[in-house]
Amino acid sequence: MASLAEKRIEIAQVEIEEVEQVQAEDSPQARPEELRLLEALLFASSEPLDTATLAKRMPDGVDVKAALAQLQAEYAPRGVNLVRIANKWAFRTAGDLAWLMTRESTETRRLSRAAIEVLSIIAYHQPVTRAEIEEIRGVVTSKGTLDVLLETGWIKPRGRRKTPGRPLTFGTTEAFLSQFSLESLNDLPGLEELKGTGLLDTRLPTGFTVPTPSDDPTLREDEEPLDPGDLELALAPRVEPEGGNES
Amino acid sequence: MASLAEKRIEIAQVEIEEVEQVQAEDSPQARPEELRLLEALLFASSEPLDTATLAKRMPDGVDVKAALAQLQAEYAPRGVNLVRIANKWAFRTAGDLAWLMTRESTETRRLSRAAIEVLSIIAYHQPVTRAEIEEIRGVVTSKGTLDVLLETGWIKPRGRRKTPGRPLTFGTTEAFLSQFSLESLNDLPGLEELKGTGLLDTRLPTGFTVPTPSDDPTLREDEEPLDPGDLELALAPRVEPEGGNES
Amino acid sequence: MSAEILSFETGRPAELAEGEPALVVDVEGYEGPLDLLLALARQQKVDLAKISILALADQYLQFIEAARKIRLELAADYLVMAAWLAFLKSRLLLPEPPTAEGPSAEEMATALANRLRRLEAIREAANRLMNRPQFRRDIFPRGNPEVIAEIRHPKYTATLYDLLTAYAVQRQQNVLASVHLARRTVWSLVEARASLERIVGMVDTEQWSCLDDYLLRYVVDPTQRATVFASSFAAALELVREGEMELNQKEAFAPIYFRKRLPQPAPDAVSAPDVQ
Repeated sequence: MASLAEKRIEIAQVEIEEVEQVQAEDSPQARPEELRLLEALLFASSEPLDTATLAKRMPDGVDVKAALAQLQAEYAPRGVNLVRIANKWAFRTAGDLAWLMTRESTETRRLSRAAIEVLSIIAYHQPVTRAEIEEIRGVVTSKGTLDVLLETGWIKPRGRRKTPGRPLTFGTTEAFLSQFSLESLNDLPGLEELKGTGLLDTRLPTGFTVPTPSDDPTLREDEEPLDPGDLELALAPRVEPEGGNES
Repeated sequence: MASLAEKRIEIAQVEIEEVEQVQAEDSPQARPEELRLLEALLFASSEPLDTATLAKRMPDGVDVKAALAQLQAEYAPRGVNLVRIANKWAFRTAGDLAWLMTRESTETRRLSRAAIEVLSIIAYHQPVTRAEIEEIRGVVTSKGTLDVLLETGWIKPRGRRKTPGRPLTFGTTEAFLSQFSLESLNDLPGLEELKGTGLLDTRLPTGFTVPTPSDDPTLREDEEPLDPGDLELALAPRVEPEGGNES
Repeated sequence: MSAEILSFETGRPAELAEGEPALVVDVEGYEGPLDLLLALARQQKVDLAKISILALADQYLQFIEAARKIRLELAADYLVMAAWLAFLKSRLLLPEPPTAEGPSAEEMATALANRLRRLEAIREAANRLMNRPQFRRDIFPRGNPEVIAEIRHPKYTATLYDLLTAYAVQRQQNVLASVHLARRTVWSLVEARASLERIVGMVDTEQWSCLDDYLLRYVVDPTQRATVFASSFAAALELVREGEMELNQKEAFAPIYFRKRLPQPAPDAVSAPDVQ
């Protein structure tokens, strides 16, 4: 053991400039060597170690349990704690530092074609129900598409239509306006403007209209307020099975 | 921060019976929080982290370097030390506890004597060409020896010497420093003596200048960059046939 | 890494050692001639800087001589070194020529001594390097690293242009949806007549042929059958009227037979063969 201690001092001198550390080690109030051993073993182990395994590696006569308790107490206020997991021991970062151990990142994603189509219908036709959206698009809207749109925060359920089944009505949010740099929904181009920009064919049949969109939160005559819990509902999976012609 | 402290106390109470620790924490001489944060980050990582990375995760206004120095001093007498490797920081088990850790050890590669010599020549003489290595050893270096060393990741081709034939120059990597617990090449053992004797320079007469090995990736005056594909080349079989007196 | 085995692949000549008491010829451990020289130099037990190169050269040559005596295959390196040392030895023993070109014998000897010192120094350094605590051999990283978890927040993008295009396309799609009648492919009379003329030209003049058979052979697409039959029939009537061909049908809905009208007007219509 003497030679080991010597070696340790050597290394300590090489690696650390703080000479007082070496002195501290030799001082009477030095930590028991077994704490160093336990520390090293637990740190390097890829899995929690039980007391028996640890004891096998300790010099004879070491009270492993007492040493572990002391180590645990020592590390309790630190950023790393010694924790017991199913009667085994392991170092873990302190629970309150979970925030430190996570990194948040944003990733930019393009909306799918289906999502942008649904969004545009909601924007122009709001308040609009899912069935109405499907009527316009001619295809079933997948739950995922609405979920993504709800996740963007650009649309929200705003009420329920006073029709059988009381379907949810959807509308756009302020975040929608901000995303598309619109001062208000009135800034969405109307029929003539859409024709002017060439987006709509000029040979459209008479009677073809583009609604004047409004995100006035006041419920319409045929709408009634959301029920409590409707927001979660809007994100819940749809009950009916969805066919292959989703989009 | 109050809630964090509370939470921490909660955890401490759940996990540790020693209540005095919690008190110690609330005592005026409590450790600065940044030590806990650094501890947690460094402890959790098996890879060395550089100061910049650590600083990014710290609250504003924290002197990361000072905190690291304090942490290093704190851990110096422990079984786990905070070491600096190529300007990065990592917790490692204490070097003197190697005897304890042997069972943790996965089969370490045993390098041949030739490989060890070649590695040392590269470490102390870098950037160095194969011909220069052979000049020192007085024997042809087998391709296998270099391959083994390249495979360890401890050496790498770093450029080409601006001499006829444009031979590759070799140098050591960060993994080399990490492997031998060197903070930088200046910590190479015996470097000062070697410099003193003037034996480090292969190209100049003894005592002329005293070059210093450098793993600074900046190419020297007599080096030029690697060609694309040189890395594969370094590992490709040597073209000329090699005799029996390889080593 | 057995490549270090220099040239004594025949094995250690241990059994020969008895005959060579002064020198144990065991080259297996040497890393080339310089290494051998260094080992010999160490036997002089003096500072390499003060070593007698002359004595060293003698020892080396002696070694090589011994090795050759027992007919060990020495690698070329060793022989080259031996030749060089023999040359150096003679230079050292002879007085320096007055106008010597190149390095003097003394300089050559010093250079050799320096090479040996350098090799010894790097060996010592290697030794110290390898004795340092090594990663994953003596010191260990965190065995169970905790990764910094990444929480990804998707941020969706779309432009107003995307939005308006999507809207316009959909509205238009549904409003402008008009009935598209599948265009029927019709066999025109002209086409039918041209084909019939070709068919009539092909068949034997005397022979009645079944019109249906020919048409079915030419018209592969069953959807075109009706139009082909109708047009062909009309064209056939036309050809009959013009006296180009004759038609024959036993009864309503029976197969129609045709043949080329002979140039001379036939007084009696030849009765149709009783086919099948």
